[in-house]
Amino acid sequence: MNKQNKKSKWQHFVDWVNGEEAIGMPKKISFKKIDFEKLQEDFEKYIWSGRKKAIFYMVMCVFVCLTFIGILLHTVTALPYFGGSNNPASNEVVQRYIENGVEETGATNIVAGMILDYRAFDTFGESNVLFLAVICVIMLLKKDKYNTTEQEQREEKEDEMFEKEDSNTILKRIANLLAPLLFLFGIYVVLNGHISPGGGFSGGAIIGAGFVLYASVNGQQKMQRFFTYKIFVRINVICLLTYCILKGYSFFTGANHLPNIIPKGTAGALLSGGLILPLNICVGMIVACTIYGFYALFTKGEI
Amino acid sequence: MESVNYIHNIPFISIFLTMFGGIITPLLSKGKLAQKINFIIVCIVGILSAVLLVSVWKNEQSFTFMMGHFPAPWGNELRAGPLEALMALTFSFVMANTLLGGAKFVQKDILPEKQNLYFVMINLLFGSMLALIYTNDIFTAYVFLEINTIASCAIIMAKGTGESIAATLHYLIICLLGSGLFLIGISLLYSITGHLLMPNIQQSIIQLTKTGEYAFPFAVVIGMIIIGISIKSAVFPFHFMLASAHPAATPPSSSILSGLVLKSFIILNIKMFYCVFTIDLIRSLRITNVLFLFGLIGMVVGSVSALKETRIKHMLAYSSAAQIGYIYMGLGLGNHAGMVAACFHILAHAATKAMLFICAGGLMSVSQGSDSIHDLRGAAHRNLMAGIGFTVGGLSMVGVPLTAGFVSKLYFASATIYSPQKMVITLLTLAVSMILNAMYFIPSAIAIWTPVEKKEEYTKPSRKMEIGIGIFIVTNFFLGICYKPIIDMIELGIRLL
Amino acid sequence: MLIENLLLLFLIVCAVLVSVTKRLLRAVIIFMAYSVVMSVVWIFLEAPDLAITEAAVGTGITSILFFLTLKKVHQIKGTHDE
Amino acid sequence: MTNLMTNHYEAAAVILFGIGFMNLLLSRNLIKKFIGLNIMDTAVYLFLAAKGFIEGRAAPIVMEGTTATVEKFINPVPSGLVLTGIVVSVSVTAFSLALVQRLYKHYGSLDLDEIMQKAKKEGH
Repeated sequence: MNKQNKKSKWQHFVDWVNGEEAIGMPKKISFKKIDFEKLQEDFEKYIWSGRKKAIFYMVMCVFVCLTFIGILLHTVTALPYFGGSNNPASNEVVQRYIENGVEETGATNIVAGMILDYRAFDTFGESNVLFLAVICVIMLLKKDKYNTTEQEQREEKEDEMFEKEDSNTILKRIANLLAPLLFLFGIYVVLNGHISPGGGFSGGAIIGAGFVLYASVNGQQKMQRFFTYKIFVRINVICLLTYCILKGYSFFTGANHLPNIIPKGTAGALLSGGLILPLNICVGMIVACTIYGFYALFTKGEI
Repeated sequence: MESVNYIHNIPFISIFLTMFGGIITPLLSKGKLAQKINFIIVCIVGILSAVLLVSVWKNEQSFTFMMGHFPAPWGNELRAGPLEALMALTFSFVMANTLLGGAKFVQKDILPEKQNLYFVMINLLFGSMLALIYTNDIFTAYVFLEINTIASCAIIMAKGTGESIAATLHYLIICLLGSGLFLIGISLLYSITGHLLMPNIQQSIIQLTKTGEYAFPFAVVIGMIIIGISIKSAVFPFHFMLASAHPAATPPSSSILSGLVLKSFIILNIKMFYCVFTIDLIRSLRITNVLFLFGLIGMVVGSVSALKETRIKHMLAYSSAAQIGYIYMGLGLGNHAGMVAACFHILAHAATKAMLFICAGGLMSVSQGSDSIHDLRGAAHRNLMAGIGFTVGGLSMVGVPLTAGFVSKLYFASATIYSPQKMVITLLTLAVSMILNAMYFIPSAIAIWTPVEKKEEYTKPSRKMEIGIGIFIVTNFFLGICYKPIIDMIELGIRLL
Repeated sequence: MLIENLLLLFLIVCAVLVSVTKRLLRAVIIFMAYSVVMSVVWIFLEAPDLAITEAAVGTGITSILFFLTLKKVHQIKGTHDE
Repeated sequence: MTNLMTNHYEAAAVILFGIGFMNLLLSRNLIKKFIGLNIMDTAVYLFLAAKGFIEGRAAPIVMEGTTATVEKFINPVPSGLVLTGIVVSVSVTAFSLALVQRLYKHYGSLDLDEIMQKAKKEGH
């Protein structure tokens, strides 16, 4: 009996060479259907037995993090003083940004001039991150055969019915009054990005919030009348492409010392700042669409 | 007006071309068209990088490229030399080949309506890796690091199964930990030096180390940045994320992830060593010793974990962890020769591991999708090319002469001469790790070649995959035989860095 | 000076409360408050661009995303997380 | 200690970073993990913004008809970096929350350990 169950060492070796067995893991693998309830039980057992391990892990984590904070605090004491005017960070870089910024970029908001002209490559990367995130969310949450069940579809239909019957008049009136104001404010922030605080990103976020408000009060069907998935993708892609081409042109001329034909305009006027205004508009549109896209995908799984 | 030097525009053009490709891809409704465009773009980038490599190698020079109208401390910059060009060439070569060999898997594993989005990810991932190779600015590095993180997570989860999404989440959390450390590192660095471009930071670091100011913050900054990047490149204690991420993803994704993405972080680490902190500073703070230690542990632990696996993709995932250990060991030796060996190993491993994952995918697809080595018996007879590729890759991982893996191990061993105190332990660990590698690759190779009688239904492997694997095999032998000029290029590149 | 320190203290308290609290909805609301205070702090630091962006994004968008997720994972009626 | 009092913004930022980091590592609940991540990021931004501040100077927006000199304005570089950073962290948050939703749909849990356990079982 014992002999039958226990394989000889040679047999183990043969199995190992045949790839049936690995060292230190002699059990066979079985392919079963997943039984979630069983898994749950197993998991609870596992947690119960692993309590001590978990506590040890927790204590270790707290310890590591406290040491970490301690080291960082010690670092902070050795850093240059807060608010001092002779910090290493205020050097020739800052001087040129501030003193020649208006002349060289045409934007009176020096931060906007800096991120969209001096260090525009970073900002290009940043818009790409946003684009990437929205594509990822589409990949994850847009309905496909992996992430929807029949029950959900039924529930959704009920939701739609509910939405139609729902008539919260005060809410609707006020939201419909507020949404255009949000749009206007957002557009103002985007267009004035180069002469006052704000810019494409914050303005776009405000417009996006307006869309979200409108959609959450009136239902998404109303949005879908003029804002479909196709339009969403097209706006995003076209704006980002414009951004890419404009910036590519500007990088190319700059690096090869070619003349730049884009006029700077008089500083402080709305139509000034060279490429900054169109870039801000592009970014604003991308951000507004993206934020509405996030909302729509997070709630319904479609735009 | 001076004439335009088109060679110098190549880094900029390759980054923008891939980004451009990524951006227009969602408009294409068909996955196959997206795949073709993606493939063409990668090929163009490869050719451009080859031209760049020839040019910089001939002239023995590196150059910086101004992104915009403003010179160094004010605007962004790119930088290219022989090392960067060589890496870009390798990356595009491996990428193109993986896409060629893995085309079938993408079509099979990913829902048709989402295939074009997968290629958006591939394009942007490739663009971000190129940007990480060429960048000369640490904040740009951070932004592209994040692009890299999100895109690599996206290609893991593209399969859409629960397991792959759970693996993605695990991978994402560890990557975000790494980027968080990197971000606070660069903010501290900015507050001390006041610059964001690598050469300017280096100048002010040299000055500050002379006067001895901010000694403690420097140590913390270097620690944070190096640890942050190392976490992202799956160095020893963090290699667990690989184990769940690779098996869950579709084969080309695992190839790209293991062969290229992790490598791009290591290249960033090397750039940090040479272009930001000087190598003397790194050595005097004993950072190299820490990396050396983790590299050694990683080599052994990775191999031992691989030995315990009966599933082929898990085995390959742990084997990647061990190979990353080799590279960090090379960096940790702290001398020029070790660095060269590490860089060569990046190339060798990128070519080999990408091939191994594609071959494993190919073998699995003729064995009803099962990934246990037991079920793969006889798979090599059903898919001959994948079988040969897997065997060659395994031999290269073990370090049999004439393969790429042998050369890098040879150079690692000879690099220890320059740091005698680490010599014995390095050689010992190399020997142990080679034996361990042999212990798990050879049984699996035997298993796939063992003939079995039972006839199973399977689809014929596609021609594209065979071509891809064939090119990979040739590359492997090429790296193993004609390694001399490549080593020269790497040496020159590191000297010019 | 005093008010700045108070705001910073408030930030730290919020961060600790987020880690301690059991209910997810509460954690998200505390995080929202944290973002608002952060944008006020940035006004004190003379960075209006950041303040606008943080007010729109940290308070608006991020919170909306968190709330929508909570709704999807059926946590909005306040079930405990353990 | 006096240094810590002068650098109080940085000190607060570092403490917040530590708390966020701890949350990211320690919390088993995914939503709280990602709130921790956000706290960590904003802490770094607070640090950067504090580093850009200079006592008695104004926000870097040039009024019409005045000439810009360094003595008038604070350092604009950190603001730019933070603007970029905020966008990145929003994108990451959106992506990770989408992942959480999908996982909840599939495994019915928000606990990372439980999810990993179930995923492992499912893989076998």
